[in-house]
Amino acid sequence: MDIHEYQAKERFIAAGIPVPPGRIATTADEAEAIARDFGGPVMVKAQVHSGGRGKAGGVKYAADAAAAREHASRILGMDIKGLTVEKVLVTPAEDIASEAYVGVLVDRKTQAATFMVSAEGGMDIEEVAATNPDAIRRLAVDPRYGLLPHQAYWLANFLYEEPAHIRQAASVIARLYDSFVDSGASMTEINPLITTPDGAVKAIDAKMSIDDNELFRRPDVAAMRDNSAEPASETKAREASLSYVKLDGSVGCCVNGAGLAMATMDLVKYYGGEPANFLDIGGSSNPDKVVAALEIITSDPNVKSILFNIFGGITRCDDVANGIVEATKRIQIDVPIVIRLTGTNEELALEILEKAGFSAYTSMDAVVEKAVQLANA
Amino acid sequence: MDIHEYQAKERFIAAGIPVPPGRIATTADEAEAIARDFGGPVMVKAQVHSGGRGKAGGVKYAADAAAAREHASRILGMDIKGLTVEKVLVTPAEDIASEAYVGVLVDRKTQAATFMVSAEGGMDIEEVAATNPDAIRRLAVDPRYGLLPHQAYWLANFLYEEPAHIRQAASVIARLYDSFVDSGASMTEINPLITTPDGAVKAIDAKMSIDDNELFRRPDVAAMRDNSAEPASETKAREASLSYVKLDGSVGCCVNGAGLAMATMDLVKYYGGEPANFLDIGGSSNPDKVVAALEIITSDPNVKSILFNIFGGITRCDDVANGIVEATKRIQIDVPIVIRLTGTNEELALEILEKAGFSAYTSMDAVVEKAVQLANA
Amino acid sequence: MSIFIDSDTRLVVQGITGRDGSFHTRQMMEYGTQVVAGVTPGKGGQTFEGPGGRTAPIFNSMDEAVAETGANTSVIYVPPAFAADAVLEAADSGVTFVVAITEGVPVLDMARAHAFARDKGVRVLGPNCPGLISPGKSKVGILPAQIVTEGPIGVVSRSGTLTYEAVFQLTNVGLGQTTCVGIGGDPLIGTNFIDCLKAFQADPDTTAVVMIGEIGGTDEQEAAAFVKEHMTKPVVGFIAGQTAPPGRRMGHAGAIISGSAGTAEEKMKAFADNGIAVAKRPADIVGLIQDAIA
Amino acid sequence: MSIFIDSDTRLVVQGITGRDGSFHTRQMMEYGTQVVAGVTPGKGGQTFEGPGGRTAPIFNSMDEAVAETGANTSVIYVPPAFAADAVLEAADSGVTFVVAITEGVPVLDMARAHAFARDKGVRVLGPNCPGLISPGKSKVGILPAQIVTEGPIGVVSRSGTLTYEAVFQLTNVGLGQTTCVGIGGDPLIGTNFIDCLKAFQADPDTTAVVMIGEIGGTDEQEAAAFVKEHMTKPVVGFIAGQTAPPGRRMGHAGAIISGSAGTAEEKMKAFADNGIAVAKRPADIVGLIQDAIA
Repeated sequence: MDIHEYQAKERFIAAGIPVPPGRIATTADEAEAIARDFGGPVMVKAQVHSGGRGKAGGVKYAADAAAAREHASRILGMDIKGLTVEKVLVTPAEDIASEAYVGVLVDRKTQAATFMVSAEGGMDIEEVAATNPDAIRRLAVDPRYGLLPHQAYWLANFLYEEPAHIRQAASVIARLYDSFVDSGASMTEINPLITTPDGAVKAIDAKMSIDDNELFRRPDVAAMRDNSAEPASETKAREASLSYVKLDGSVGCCVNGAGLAMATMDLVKYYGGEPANFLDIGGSSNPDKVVAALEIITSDPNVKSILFNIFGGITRCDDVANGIVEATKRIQIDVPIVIRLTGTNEELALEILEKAGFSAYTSMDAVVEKAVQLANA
Repeated sequence: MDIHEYQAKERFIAAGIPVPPGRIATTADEAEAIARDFGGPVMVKAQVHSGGRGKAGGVKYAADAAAAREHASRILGMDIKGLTVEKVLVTPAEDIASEAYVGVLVDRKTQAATFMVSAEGGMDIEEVAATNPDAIRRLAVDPRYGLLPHQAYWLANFLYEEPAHIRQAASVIARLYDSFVDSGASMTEINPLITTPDGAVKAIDAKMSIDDNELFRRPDVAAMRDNSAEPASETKAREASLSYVKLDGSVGCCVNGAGLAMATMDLVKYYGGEPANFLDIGGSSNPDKVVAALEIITSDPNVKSILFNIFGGITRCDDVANGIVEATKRIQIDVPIVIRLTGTNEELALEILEKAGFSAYTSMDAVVEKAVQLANA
Repeated sequence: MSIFIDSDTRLVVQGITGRDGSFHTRQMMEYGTQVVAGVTPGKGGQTFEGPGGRTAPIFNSMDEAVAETGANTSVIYVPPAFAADAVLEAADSGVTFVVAITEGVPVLDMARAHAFARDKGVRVLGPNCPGLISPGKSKVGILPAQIVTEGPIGVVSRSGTLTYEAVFQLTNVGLGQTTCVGIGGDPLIGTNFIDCLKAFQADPDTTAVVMIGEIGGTDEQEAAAFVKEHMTKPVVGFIAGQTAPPGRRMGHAGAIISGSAGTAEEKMKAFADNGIAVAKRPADIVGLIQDAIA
Repeated sequence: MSIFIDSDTRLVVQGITGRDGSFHTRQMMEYGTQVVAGVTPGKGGQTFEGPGGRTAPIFNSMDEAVAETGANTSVIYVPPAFAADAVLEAADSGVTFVVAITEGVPVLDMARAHAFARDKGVRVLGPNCPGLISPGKSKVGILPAQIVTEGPIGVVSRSGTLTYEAVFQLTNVGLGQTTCVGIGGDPLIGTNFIDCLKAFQADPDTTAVVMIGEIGGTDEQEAAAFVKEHMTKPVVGFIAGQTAPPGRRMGHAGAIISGSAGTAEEKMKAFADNGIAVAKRPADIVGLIQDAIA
């Protein structure tokens, strides 16, 4: 789960990381009032779960309150990569002497929370990694010991020359690790971490993604979820415990298992179609889940055909068949459905479907080819 | 630093360990009022830093408030192993179905916080270890991982048969470890951990010693120090950063280094004397420390002679000599002082002492023999 | 032969009385796996009743289960909040192989549990994996037994149902398997492709290997380099997620493209560059394997 | 020869600019120890000016100090609040031997630091120890150099000044030392009696060993058993604290009698039972050593 910049900053402040003050506005009036309170020039920053806010015009410098109002009125309601901006963060504009990058993420290779720091801040770290890998220092945090003080210092020492900067940055790094762990994060970054002309070190941007698996025991973090920051269909899928990602194609996909779901999308493409979504109904086979899945898929107006690809293991084919039949009773489905079922209770499922007037395939290639053909018709 | 039972219980309660309620009384009136508040029978327990309170008559069952008053009036002011009882804890008497022992201490051999648990509660664990070692289960907590849930369960499983008891005890054990670490303790124990007839598991006694080296960063724990619970001379020594333990003999000892100080005491005994104290003035050689040391030693009326044994290393002999001369100016010393100084700046020291009318030895045996002779004269 | 499990596997089921645990214990018993014990705290002393009169004693702790039954392998079906603790307990109990089926385990919990298992020299498979099956010998986990058959092919995969698909197609043409291993879709897993490839290379009965990867991370690239350097047996590869958009998590916590290295394209290129035959779709795997062992 | 340090020891001083650190660095330089670097965060780039024109570069971190100077040993004089962190940093830096002089380090901090050093394969001496000296070769710590001289006796002790006493008496009768080691008075120490005895037994130049123990714990008993089982060289022992009352801490955090095992009597008995000649008072050590090597 992604959280907004302002929410990540709240986590940072709680961990003792120096962050300039900031307040959230949902209207231009509010933005103006906040800017007036702060007094000097401010930044007006769109709060959306998307990179590239700056390039999209979602981050603006405002010399005074009137300018803040103007920028806010333009940014609020703006569409950034399909997401509507509902909130802006208004925060005093800082004098910047230098910009660095500090990030932590759970790294597959080291099997640990791993820091990346670079004196080349303000840029995409992936780009730095690609063009100038020596500009990045990495450290895997041994989960048995946590981040040790000398390690924080070692990272900070890579960013700055000045002892006072190094000391402050080491403290930021240690606290960022605490915040990462306390938040149940999978990724967090400060980009940029700035120095000001008077020698202070501050985090002026903040990003954090939470490990969804941590939410059950962190109600305060879970409460940060902003449903307006994702398509309604994804909210609905999440609430039904479905893994769903909306895409732009016309073939709706309903599959059990993430790998098989991806392979199914790929096969749609292979046969000349475009998948409308990724959707994994998961291992268990509650018919209600199938109903929810069909509701979500059919609410996408681009969908021209729907394909089921179920390999029964834990998932029982008859449950899926019952779900399909149930869904077609409850909701109006105007597009053709093609079904492939194999594995556990396959015969039972075919019987149920046949009774309800559906026919079913047993080969994955055949069903995908058919679904593409129907969508492209 | 030892803390009182009621203070250890406060730490336990903060960690979530079930402890019956209790309040502190410093007068019999207060004890009676508290017992009346609780309503039923209570225990009246002397709060002193000493084992064997029970045997000394410092722990009593009171059937009602009047009995509580009576017991409190007898216990308050009582002398237990040289310590005067200033406070009693009044706490409801519990129905006890079984008694177990749970303790943690820093163990030299495993180099880790180490649990000892036994279903034979209410006894001295050293005695259980000596007579029935199989009745104790031990677990060294790997400092890299802390106490793991299954380890707490494993310990609890050794104490009880009933799943509900095991579950509660595992929770107590996990919380006791947290309390141990959070308090900077070197030892803590619950003896006994009881079960009640209705199936609850509770800590009805509590002991905790704090690692003195942790106090600088735990002001809340440091504030638990009770100066009335130790001889005034030891408080004074601590405040002067001297290691001092009062003993019963007549030869006052002032030594640099703990090992040499013990060896000096042993040599006093070897030559037929009895040491009046252990006193280590430590590595640094501030003359003020020597003055404080002499003040403490001479305040003991048993002291008949004073012996200095200084092996100069970091300690500079001239500093010690200056301290001795300074002290004899500031305070009236009625007993003879014999001095052995060797090592760093020895010549300088001998000069200073000679000028002030002292003579000094260079052999440890000679000085000890002389001090004993003077004390026994 | 086979890898990781065989007919000497003596299994203890952690969470044996739960919904999933009891269901799959029955399935494993049915297949012939030696399920020697179950663990559910508070239910020690009870007996698990399996199909065909098979039973297994239930213990309060792994410690007791291993001491009493000589179990050497455990499988974990406990809920996500307790799964990492179950791995720690298993790694501390004396078993040498731990299969963690549970999905949804907090990743930082697993970082710690994996470190502990490494310290103890215990192999962990998963979490969030379907387990493994050595056809005709033993099945540990949730892989459907009816789709496998004995034979010379090793299968290793990050995905569950996609593995079934591939194995099913192999079985349909008579290509049986030594062992089918699902290594799991989480970012931090205990046994990776290379561990499995190494084991398959060392297993005399395995003649060729199917490796099924997906987007996210660079495990497949490292596995490809390993294949080139250390494997003499042919390997056929498939990667799921060619159409996945970057930055979005595709079901598995590990299946997210961040940076160009994690794309299907890069992984397929790494396969091809290192002598691994690349299947464009699952249906191509069988043909490529047949070519390889022809 | 000698143990743990010799003329190849390349020392970095952690906390070199502090009061104790700078004083003892001068002493060590004077004795001829190769002090190749110092570390004080924030003072990197400065130079430590020692006696006789000797200097050492100062670095911000151990990492840099070791990389730049090839140091293989460190000594720690930083205040107690930071000493365990200094051990962690040293153990992570590439040196193989860390001598922690600092007294007053929280014990649980050291439990963690010792575990880390073990994981890294780094030997720690101390904390709360006077360090060690190999006469004529190198001195690391605070032992006064003027009381030692080269010769065949190994000395190991839990105490500081008591060691000086014993060493001084040996030197006075012309019995020089290979190495004098103070292992420290804390409950959790990195190098214990047995580690030192093992090293002395292996050192061809050491012909006899003096072991000075004190009340508390059972390290002396275990050392005695080790002597009986593994040592061919004679060992003379002394125990301080025969008159110490039980339950009271005698200065050293480790010097507290809890239970009968920790008493001086028990320890002296263990010595005698295992073939260690027991000195009743420090002055007896010399005679016993002379008898042993006669």
